[in-house]
Amino acid sequence: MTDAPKEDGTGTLFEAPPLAEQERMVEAVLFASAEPVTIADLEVRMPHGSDAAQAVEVLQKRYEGRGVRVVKVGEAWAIRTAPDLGFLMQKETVETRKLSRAAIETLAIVAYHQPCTRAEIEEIRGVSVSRGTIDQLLEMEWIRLGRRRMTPGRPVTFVVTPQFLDHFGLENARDLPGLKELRAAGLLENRPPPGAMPIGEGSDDEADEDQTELFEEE
Amino acid sequence: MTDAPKEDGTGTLFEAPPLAEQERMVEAVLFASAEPVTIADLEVRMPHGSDAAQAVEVLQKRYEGRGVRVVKVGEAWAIRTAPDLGFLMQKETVETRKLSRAAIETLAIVAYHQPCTRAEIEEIRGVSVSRGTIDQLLEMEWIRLGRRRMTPGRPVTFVVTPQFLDHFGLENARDLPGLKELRAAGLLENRPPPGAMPIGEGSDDEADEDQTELFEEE
Amino acid sequence: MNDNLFSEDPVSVADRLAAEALIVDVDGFEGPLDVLLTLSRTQKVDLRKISVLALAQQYLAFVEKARALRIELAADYLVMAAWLAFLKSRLLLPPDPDDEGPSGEELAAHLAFQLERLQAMRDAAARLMARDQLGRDFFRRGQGEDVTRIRTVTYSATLLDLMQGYARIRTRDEFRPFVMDRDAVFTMEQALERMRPLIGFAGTWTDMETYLPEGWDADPVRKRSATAATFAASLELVKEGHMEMKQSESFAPIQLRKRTET
Repeated sequence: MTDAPKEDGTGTLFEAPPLAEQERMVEAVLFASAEPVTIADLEVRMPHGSDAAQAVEVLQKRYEGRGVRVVKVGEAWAIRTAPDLGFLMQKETVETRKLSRAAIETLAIVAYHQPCTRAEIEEIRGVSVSRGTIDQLLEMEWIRLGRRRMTPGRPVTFVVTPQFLDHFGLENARDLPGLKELRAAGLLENRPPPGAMPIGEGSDDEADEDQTELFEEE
Repeated sequence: MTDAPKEDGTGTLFEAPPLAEQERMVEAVLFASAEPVTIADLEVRMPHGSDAAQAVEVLQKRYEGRGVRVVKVGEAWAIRTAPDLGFLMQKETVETRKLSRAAIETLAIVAYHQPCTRAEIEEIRGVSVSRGTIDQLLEMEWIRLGRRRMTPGRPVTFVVTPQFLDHFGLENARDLPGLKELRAAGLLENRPPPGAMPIGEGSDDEADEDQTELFEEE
Repeated sequence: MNDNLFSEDPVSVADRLAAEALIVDVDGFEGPLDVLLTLSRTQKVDLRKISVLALAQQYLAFVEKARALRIELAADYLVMAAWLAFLKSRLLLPPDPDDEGPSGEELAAHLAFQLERLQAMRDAAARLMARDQLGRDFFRRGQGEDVTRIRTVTYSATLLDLMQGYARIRTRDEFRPFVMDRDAVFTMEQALERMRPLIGFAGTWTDMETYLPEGWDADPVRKRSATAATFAASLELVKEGHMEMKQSESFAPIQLRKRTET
């Protein structure tokens, strides 16, 4: 290439900009995007050789305690206003659709038990889940389809989305409130009802699929 | 709201928050608003006694040299990307696709036979030429319309463009090698030349760069 | 729950009252498990220490009362009632050593687990909804700047491609005994060539179809091509002043004849 050295002789065109400059770039992109941006996406935009992850980290520190914050949402980053200033923003408040109790509970069950089948949701709530409830959560993009469960019937599973994490200010589904305690109390286990071992004692992995019939048992 | 205490000037509950806090508020509001916000608008939202103008000024200073700036838009204020980082807001994806075989053959015929009518292209290719193929080559500015042929129907003719010559590194379309040279150069499929290759020592990769020499062989 | 095992005390007054209260808004419940969870609260103990026997009695009282009031209960309420009656008998009777099924205690423990889990999920849901929420407590950028995505497609072709392409076409004939491709195409040039000498003999109106080349009217594809080419050639000949054409009405045969006056 003909244009390798700059006039000061210190660098080439292809050297990554200094970290402070990278931080500015990350700042600009995160400010501009309403949706969270992944590190990979940042690096595509930034000059070759940039370390977006490091720049984001510096930026996040810079905004600590300010009116807006740099937050992690799943695998991506976003700038959001500080929650204590929400009262200033009535004008911006979007009326969210009122979720039914069934929808809220279903959402919580998916979040805490994910990946979670419809049968499991019904087992936990003790009633069948109406099609509309799942549809509503899917439409809001708070849940999505996960992998099929490798059990008879290969049922679909549901998991929560990055949008869900973003909405509730969660970095990660592992940060759900009380998750550890619930797990420690054994309340996130799929405990098969006694006597409901139709296939064999060995098939522990698949036992969770056979829980639905509690009330028909006998 | 009963804001009686402010009368005597001693009110504690209704005292304006410290400037740093006001700055945070301005920051959050400017960030979250869809439109630029006036000082008056800011003060309506902020606690009584706040000095939005001063807070904006402090905030503006804070953002000097950062990736985003606090800018005045008419009578209102907004946060905007620093102008030098505008390039980050565009994400260019360049997709390179291989030109279709039909397009290459059509192009080759135009190049070798120009000016050349569509009927002639079809005659030579032995199949009809789709409108899309011609359009694509026209759009790429590799061929253009030439003079109409003075034959019945006065069909349009196609010729190659300077862009075409430029792209293929040709001075003139007449420089394209004829059939004999093509064969001699081993460029005919399924028919390796009987003798040794005239130029390359098997350096297939560079064959196209060596083409210029071919043209002089005549 | 062992304490309750032999307290054969039928449904207490308090239970009856509770059941009655429940009846008022049976529609407000989300199924039997929800009713059981509500009933369990009257015990005011940790769900893990709940008396399932008492709970079963309360539930059965609830169903009984509903029936007495001729309130229609969904089938699953009755299924639950039957199951709880079964559970109750298991809990009250001494275990039968020959019975293979799960013990009453195991069944009761599982019901308690279900209730505790449902309660835990409800608490979790409440905590989740109490969190700061996007668009309510914290906000995204109000004026998202356009982060545009520009997609450009470039096509690549090398000179080599070009020349090989050309060579491929031009040398095809050498390698093949026949050229089949244009089998079904009759060009206007061909039609003109064919018609020029013929038209001189057409003193009277003649159907255009008679000018189609021999052997081209059997296959519809070939016939269509020949007809189109002949028609185009006819127009050309009319334009040149050698010929006249007419059509009596739409879709009627097109007729041709030599132009008489010169």
